[in-house]
Amino acid sequence: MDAYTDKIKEISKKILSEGKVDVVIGFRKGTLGYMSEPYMAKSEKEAENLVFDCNCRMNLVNYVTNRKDKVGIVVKGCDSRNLVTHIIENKIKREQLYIIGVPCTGLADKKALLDLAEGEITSVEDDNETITIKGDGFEKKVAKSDVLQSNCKTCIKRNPVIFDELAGPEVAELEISDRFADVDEVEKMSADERWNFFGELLSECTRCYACRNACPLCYCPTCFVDESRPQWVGKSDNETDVLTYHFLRAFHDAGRCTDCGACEAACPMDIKMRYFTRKTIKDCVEKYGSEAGMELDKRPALDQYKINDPNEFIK
Amino acid sequence: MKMISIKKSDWAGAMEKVQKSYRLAGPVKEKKGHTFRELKDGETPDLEYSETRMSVKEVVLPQSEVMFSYSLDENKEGHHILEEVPFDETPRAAVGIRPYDAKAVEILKKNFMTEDYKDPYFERRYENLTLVGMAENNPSPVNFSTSCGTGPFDESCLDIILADAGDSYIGKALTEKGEKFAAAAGFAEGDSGVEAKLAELKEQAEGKIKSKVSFDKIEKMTILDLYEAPFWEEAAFACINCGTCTYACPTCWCFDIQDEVKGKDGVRMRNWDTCMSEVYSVHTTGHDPRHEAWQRTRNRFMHKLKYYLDKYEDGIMCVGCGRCVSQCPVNIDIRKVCQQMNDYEPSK
Amino acid sequence: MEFVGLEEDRLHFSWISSAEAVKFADVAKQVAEKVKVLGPNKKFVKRYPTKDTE
Amino acid sequence: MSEYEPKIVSFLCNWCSYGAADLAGVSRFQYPDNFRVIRIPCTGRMSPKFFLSALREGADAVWVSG
Repeated sequence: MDAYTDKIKEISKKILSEGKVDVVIGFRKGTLGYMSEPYMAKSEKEAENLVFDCNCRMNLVNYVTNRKDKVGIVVKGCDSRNLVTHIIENKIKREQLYIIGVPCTGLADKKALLDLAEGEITSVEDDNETITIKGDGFEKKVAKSDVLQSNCKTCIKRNPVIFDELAGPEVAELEISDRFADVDEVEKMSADERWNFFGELLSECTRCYACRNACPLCYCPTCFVDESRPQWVGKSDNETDVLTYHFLRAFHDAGRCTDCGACEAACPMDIKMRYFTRKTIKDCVEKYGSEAGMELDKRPALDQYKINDPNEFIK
Repeated sequence: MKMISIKKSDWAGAMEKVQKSYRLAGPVKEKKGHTFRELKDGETPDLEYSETRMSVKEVVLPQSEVMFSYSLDENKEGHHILEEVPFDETPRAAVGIRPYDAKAVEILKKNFMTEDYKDPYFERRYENLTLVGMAENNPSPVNFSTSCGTGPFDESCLDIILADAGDSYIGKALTEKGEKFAAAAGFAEGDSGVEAKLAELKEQAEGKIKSKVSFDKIEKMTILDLYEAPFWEEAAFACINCGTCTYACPTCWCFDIQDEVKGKDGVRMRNWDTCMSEVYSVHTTGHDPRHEAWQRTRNRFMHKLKYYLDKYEDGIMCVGCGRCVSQCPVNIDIRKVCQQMNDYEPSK
Repeated sequence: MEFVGLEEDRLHFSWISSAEAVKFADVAKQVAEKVKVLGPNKKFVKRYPTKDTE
Repeated sequence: MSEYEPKIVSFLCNWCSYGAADLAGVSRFQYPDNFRVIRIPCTGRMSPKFFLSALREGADAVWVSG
């Protein structure tokens, strides 16, 4: 990972000094050993702060929406697909971007790291195979595959789909046998079981909207939950309101979600709201053969009509 | 002051006893760790916990609280009259609340119970509440309560303080309310050794707290200097403006009043609000003084660390529990921001 | 919506031209029949904190 | 309680099903009276918020017809 960091610094300094970009959006070291903070470097000196490691859980595409300047941006495979979606949806122009692609071997799950730690974590090191958690009086090595974020375990595109420069050699893509095992599991339940399952899943939601705000797809000027004329949904902790929010967010992200996992990583209550978005991904893959953000000239699945689209739900 | 000592094996029994006259709220172990919530009859507050994710301000300021109800249906009795919502007067106790969280309740009180106006909804909950604190022997690494005028063993805002002393809980009843609760629970009286043991534990616990904040210089700066300081945009860049910090914060007191109406019947309720949200500050004209995301982040820190400090002259609006630090999805750290503010030297 | 556990027949979609009055009446009958079998919607209804619903 | 009569909110396209409903009425075709019709300018106006809203407010079912 240090190699990535060095390369990112090098590229950033180069493009900043050449005036190819005004800013570079990347990550810097956080104040906690297991966190990295999104960061915008405006000068070569600031570019020295950039890092990349398995703690870079946010999706930086979230920070380029509607920017008017020239931006350098560090993206993983999934993030690069969101960039594609952003470009298709006119949220940023390709010419404005200098994309530093990171061939990604996955992110470490925050919760898993904390569970392993025997006290304060001071640093988490990652050499793409092993993760070393160092802390106050302990040091632990674990296989990276054991602490991966769950979305990284079923990642279909670890290498960026668009980039101007890579921060390292491309990595082998994963071979996934059972990509939607979790969704299948839920689909096997009866309707009532599913209803209870999701009720339970969301029972702790405090409606802080971290999942929405961490999501690069959620860029509506005013989210429907904030609209007041008409008011679609109440603002209390009422369970129907909570469900409404999560359902509708899933609808809005259908066909566009790249399963980057930023929503779950952001949730302070560890709610697995990716069940919803993953169901929409599964449907788009199975019914329309479409993955979000793979090609610049392909509109999202629900944004196009084909004469042979399955429509068995219509009478 | 009455000393208390109760064997851990007697704890459940005492809680069962006290539930005859009190409704309890306390930490309960759930799937993903401990939650501080209202307990059902027969549930025992589990004091063997380290922290609860969400703050415990819920005991005095629920996330959603109905203020009154009304009906516009002329066929109903009392239509067009605002009707109070019944309130259960049974005394309540927050058992196992951390001392610094209790301090946060005191901070909330500054806002809701001023000399001129006492918020009735807050007041009735507050007056009715006994705070039975559980001192923290092993503060989390992000805890910096000792530099916020409180600490893991702070007695100042509690009615009872308890501490874990191996096979028993020791402590003391600090107020009349506390003594009543202790009597209702039948806590055994502790011997003279309790005081010394408490002091010893306190010293140990406070020694474990490594992180701290200082705000001595913030006090002397002018609001405008700080407001216009150049570091805000950078400090707030990462902020995604979710409400995690404000909801997790035990001292964030903002609320939003909403009507919920079905047909001709409705209620007016208040819900937690978050200054991180775009709709928080938008005017009816459509103008939003804090339109940019970083401005909203600045506002939160300015409120906690400067406006409050100036207005009440009683420290910062933060008890150092560290919840926002550990839960922020992008790792914005109030300790770092406070440091930045304190170190700032306005160029004149 | 089916995935989250709402009954499938709570949502209906159809395609009817403005000339197909007969189809409209037919589909309307089918829809009403199916929903009658389901019974009232209890899952996804907001319970307001108003007095009557408490 | 007499026989259960569901409330079904139907979103009908102005140009298609709304016309069909109108024609069905003019032609005196019998169809159930459980429907509360909302005319939308085109089925493209339909948004998931609409049917979520309808269900939340107590509709027993939603029928979208283009």
